[in-house]
Amino acid sequence: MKKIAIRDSEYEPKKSRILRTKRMTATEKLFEIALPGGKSLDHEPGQFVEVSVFGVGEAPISVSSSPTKRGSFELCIRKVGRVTEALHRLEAGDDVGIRGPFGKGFSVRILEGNDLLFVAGGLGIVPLRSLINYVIDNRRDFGTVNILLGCKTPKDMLFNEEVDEWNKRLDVKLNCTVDKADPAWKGNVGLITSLIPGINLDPDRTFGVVVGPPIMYRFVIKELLAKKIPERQILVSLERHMKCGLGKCGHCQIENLYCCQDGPVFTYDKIKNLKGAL
Amino acid sequence: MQYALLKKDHLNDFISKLAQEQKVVAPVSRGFGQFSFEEVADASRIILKHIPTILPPKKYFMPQEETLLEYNLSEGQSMEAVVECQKMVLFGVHTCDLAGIQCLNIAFSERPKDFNYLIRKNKIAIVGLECNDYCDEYASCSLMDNHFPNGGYDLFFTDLGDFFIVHVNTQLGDELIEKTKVFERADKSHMDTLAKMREKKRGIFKNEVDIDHQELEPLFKKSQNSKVWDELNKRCVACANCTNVCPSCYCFDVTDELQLDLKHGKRYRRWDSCQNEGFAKVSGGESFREKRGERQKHRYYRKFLYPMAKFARFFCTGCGRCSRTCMAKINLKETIRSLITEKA
Amino acid sequence: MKKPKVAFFDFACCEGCQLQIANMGELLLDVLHLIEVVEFREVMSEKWDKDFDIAIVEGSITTEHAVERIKKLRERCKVLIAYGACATIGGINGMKNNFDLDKIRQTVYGKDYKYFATIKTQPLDAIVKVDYYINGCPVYIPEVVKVLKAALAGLPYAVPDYSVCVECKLAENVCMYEKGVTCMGPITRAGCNSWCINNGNLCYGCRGMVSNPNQNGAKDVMEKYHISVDAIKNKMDMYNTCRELKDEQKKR
Amino acid sequence: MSKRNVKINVEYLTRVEGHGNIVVDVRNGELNQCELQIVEAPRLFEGMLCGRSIFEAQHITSRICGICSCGHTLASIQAAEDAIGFKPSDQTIKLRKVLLHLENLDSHLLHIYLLVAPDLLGVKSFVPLIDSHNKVVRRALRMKKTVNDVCDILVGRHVHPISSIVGGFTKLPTPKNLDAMLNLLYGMQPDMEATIELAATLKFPQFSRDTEYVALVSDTPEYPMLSGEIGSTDGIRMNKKDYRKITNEFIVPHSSAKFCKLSRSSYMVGALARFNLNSEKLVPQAKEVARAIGLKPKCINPYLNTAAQLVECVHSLAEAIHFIEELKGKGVDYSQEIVVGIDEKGNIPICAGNGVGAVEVPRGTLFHNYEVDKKGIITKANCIIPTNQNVNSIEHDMKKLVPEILDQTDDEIRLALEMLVRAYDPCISCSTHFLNVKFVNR
Ligand SMILES: Cc1cc2nc3c(=O)[nH]c(=O)nc-3n(C[C@H](O)[C@H](O)[C@H](O)COP(=O)(O)OP(=O)(O)OC[C@H]3O[C@@H](n4cnc5c(N)ncnc54)[C@H](O)[C@@H]3O)c2cc1C
Ligand code: SF4
Ligand code: SF4
Ligand code: SF4
Repeated sequence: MKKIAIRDSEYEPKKSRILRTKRMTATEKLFEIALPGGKSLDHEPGQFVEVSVFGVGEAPISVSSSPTKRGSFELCIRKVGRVTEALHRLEAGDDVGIRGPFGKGFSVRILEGNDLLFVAGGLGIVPLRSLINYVIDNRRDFGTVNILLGCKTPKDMLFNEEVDEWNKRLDVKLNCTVDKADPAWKGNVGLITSLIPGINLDPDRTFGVVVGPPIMYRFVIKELLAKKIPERQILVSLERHMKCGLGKCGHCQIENLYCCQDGPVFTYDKIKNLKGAL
Repeated sequence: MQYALLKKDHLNDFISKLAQEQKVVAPVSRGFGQFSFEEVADASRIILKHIPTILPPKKYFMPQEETLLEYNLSEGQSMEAVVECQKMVLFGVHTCDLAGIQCLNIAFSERPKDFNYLIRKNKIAIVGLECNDYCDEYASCSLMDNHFPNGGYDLFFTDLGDFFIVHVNTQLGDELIEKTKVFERADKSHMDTLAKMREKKRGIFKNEVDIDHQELEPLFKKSQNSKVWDELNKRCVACANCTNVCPSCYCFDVTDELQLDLKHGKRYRRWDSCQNEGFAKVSGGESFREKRGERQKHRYYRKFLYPMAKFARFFCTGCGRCSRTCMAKINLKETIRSLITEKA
Repeated sequence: MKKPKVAFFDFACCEGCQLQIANMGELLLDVLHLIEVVEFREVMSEKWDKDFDIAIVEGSITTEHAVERIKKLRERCKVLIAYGACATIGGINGMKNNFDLDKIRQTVYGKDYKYFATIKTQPLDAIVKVDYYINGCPVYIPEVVKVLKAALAGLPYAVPDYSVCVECKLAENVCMYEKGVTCMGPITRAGCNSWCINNGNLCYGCRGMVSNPNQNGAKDVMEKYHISVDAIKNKMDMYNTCRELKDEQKKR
Repeated sequence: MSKRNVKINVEYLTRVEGHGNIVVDVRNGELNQCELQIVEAPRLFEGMLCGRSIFEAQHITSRICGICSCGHTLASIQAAEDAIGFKPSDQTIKLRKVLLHLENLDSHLLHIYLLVAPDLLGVKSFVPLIDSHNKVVRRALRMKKTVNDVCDILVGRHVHPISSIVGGFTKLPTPKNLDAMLNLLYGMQPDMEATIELAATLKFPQFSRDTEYVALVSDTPEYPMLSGEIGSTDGIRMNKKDYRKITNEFIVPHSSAKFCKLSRSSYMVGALARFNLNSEKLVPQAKEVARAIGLKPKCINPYLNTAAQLVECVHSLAEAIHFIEELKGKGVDYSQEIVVGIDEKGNIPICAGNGVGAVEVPRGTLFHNYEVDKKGIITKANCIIPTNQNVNSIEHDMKKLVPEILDQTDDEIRLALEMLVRAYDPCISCSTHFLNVKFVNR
């Protein structure tokens, strides 16, 4: 059998350097990564990359930094299995492989000029952070900005310092809630859905951007629809098992859509009738 | 020349001459009425009258396991994307399997392109072989409109008794003819025999299920919540045989393997199956097609509905392999019939 | 990097799985490059009475003495690998659980049978926590290497949870059922590359059952191929008897 | 002789297959106790076989012992075929002989290189040899791997062979397979020569005790391994059906293990016994090696069992090659391929009977005996393993040896005893007949 090298194969990762890491919680770690030659990733908020730890495997991870950040990008990774465990052992100076960016993100061109309501549950903040920071960096291109964050306990809160900064801004409204508080917690306690009715919004010009665990979607979307936000103005980002990122391997398929190419960001009207999407 | 003629006596010359230059694979018997494509040196082992092989010829286009990437972790990590391929002639491919290869071609040429597949594909010369009669009761090639040649080959053989009429479809096909020098010119009488055979064939091959080709897509569209899937849920044993033998299934898994020196490693791609339990499980533990019935439905929809929207063609070729091999007697034609009855 | 200390131990078994290690050829030297074997009774006289990193344990538990021994072993190691069918699922030793223990001992040893202390065969995880499983009777070297690498790196290894049929089809075998033979492939965990079927024999189920077999669907299979429940049960009783034992224990 | 006290208790004898203890107790120069105790957990195979089809017996009994699983396979098949009166074809017999020779080669290599050589080179195991004798270790592993690879081709794997079953083989080697096997075996010859050279340099302890040697014998010119009658150096010759008279299992008061004896108080089986009985039937190369290392029948130094194994390695390699070449020359008849479960249901007639398998496996003569009902279900099974037969001989050797070396240190005595036991290459994991003897905790 002959072996031929392929140039520019879609399967060939780019060797990239970890510039900085930061432990965020017991299970999440932030990585700042630079592509070779300091090339920029040129991603859209909501897109993801395939990260390789050679000898272990590859995993799809959302880009968490805003495209406005140049020269490097950030990933926030939860330790759940083989690849993510191996990733967590890496430190600044180590190399990883990067393919991508892949998929359709949140098209900022469409969001521009509109009001935004961000709803992030748990790890959902990771891809949303990319968009939030983009919006903040281009604040005057957008209308009102509401951010709702939820997680299990205060200890699981990600990006605390950044969230504080968002909170301090006058042009951003931010609300946090936890399922279970600890004595130091001063914010809300309860489900994230409980925060939505209290928000004042203009449904015609509001986009709801929702990212979180599967069960959260069903309830949050119900609330947004109750607020009369049109279906095509509700954006969600879905997680599926993925192997290639190229719309081939079949793992991420939701009916006729491939999450990796047609998503991971979808408007609600596109997927509401797809069985097993939400 | 469009059509050539090969005397049956010369088939052996054709194969052995080709085999001297490159790998030739053709259907051979595996006993128990089963066949497989295997390498041959001459025509002695080739079985012209065979039912679809256990695995379709997709195993040559997309091997069960292939290397995508080789890397070396010492000296600052280097890596190289590779494709393993080999020049070969694939002889004796039925029209259903030609259609299967076409399906794969479409799926892998869609952007982003899969060069591993495309490079390998270009090394394989395809020689088709017509079915003059049904393979067995599992076939539904007529329903899927794949019982007559429809392109996708370099040469196409039709067995007409003492000789084959050979359609030359590509330049590569022409080269095979030139190189082996065992073909003759086909004259009008030969062409008449071919036409007669085809006419007879039209009488034999009828839609195996009482539904029009065009109606298949709408049928599946409205069968989203059919009870048929619950029925399959009870029966399927999730052995994944149906997808592994399907000529148009191409799902895969990617894994890394490091050698024991912990320096050199490879990234492999292997066939995977949407019927396997963990196929659509994500890190939170949620599995999006947990029930076997849902997975079976997904399989059917990937043949009859989704590819229509995406590529405007069915991905079922009608080869009947899935029904032939199913441990639990799940039969594609029966399933379609049940859907029809239910919606009637 | 300090080499992790690895020790091999055996309980009731044929030691074939340990032999598989010696059968690796010069690959073994690569392995020995990565680990320090501190005890391996079958081929080494060295003994080790301190703690170690990885215990590779072959064999099933068939005596009270063994129960105590495996518990002590577990305390001494960080990682415990159940090695081979006897250790992972009870293995062929489990066949004796089909019998009354007194009767079967009498059959073999006559009136002296009482000298032979024995209890029902149990896999290791019936007694202690197991971190990695290497299934098979005998183990399949490529899988051993995979698990070893995972264990050394401290990364998880998941035994495939799909059936041997998957690998069997990829190997393009004529299905045993087509030959009229009852094969355990459809309910047995893959990972051996359908070793036995590739060599013309049937699968006996040495790697244990998939986690979620379709009991109901099995009926269709038997009907299609005209095989009896007994034929399947007979084969189930070879490697998979301890499964029931485990289910019983879970209920308790 | 010194009036000293020696207490040796080697718990968990290492570098043998299975668990055994040596207990020696000398008080005032008097040998009080001298035993080889077996502490293998009983696995009750003979009981488990009851109710199983003869077609499953091979699969089950090969799991008695992973080291000689091919030997158990062949003995089991022979017993089953004998019970139903089935005669295997010449081709099948040839292939089985290849398998047996491969097994012999593999097991002897393991024993010589990995288990015995460390003793003779004065280290604890082969691990230190990786540094001091890297070439030797590599050669050993390479040779073992080669034999394994050949086994993989022939029967799927060496440990618990897959395709060798009652009636024949479920997969017959293709012409390509035959070539591949031959190439592997030819390629092994230089390593074999190096092995012989190495062996010539090893010094074995001096010790002798005259005893009876038992092995298969026959009237054909072939060194009998797979078939023959049972013979002994004391002139016994019996049909294999009478194996019980030969093994004479008995219980001794000092131990609850079953012991074996024939004409004398003990007998020995294994490579040395085969050599003592059949050396003139060895292939010329093997005879040459025996001459070179000074091994002559009848040799009564049990330590030289290892030397006899080396001679047999040469013989087995040559014979394996010879039989494969024959198969290649004649061409394999593929119509003889057995379909598991089909040929056994239809083409192989089944009847009630009692069958014995007697096969020379690496450690000596292995007997399987099945009583079968008319459906081919085993109603009674008996397996007598070489090590069972040897234990008595080992103890007699130890009893003679200990007084002879009492002037040595405890450690030296212990090593001498361990080496003696290891020389027999005991395989305790397959000793189905051993009792779980009490630990001597003193
Ligand atoms: C578009 C997308 C964006 C993601 N973004 C992030 C992110 O920003 N941060 C983050 O921590 N995680 C993210 N994930 C999840 C992450 O990809 C998985 O946690 C990771 O692949 C698990 O790999 P593993 O080898 O560590 O786990 P494994 O040991 O392989 O398995 C652990 C669990 O993860 C599931 N799993 C395995 N592989 C995948 C896969 N390729 N895709 C999804 N699930 C898988 C398994 O079914 C199993 O349940 C994202 C996933 C997708 C699809
Ligand atoms: S679905 Fe079945 S009949 Fe259709 S192409 Fe696949 S295997 Fe053949
Ligand atoms: S032979 Fe056994 S493992 Fe292979 S497909 Fe058939 S049932 Fe499955
Ligand atoms: S085929 Fe079955 S019996 Fe054979 S090794 Fe695999 S799991 Fe075990």
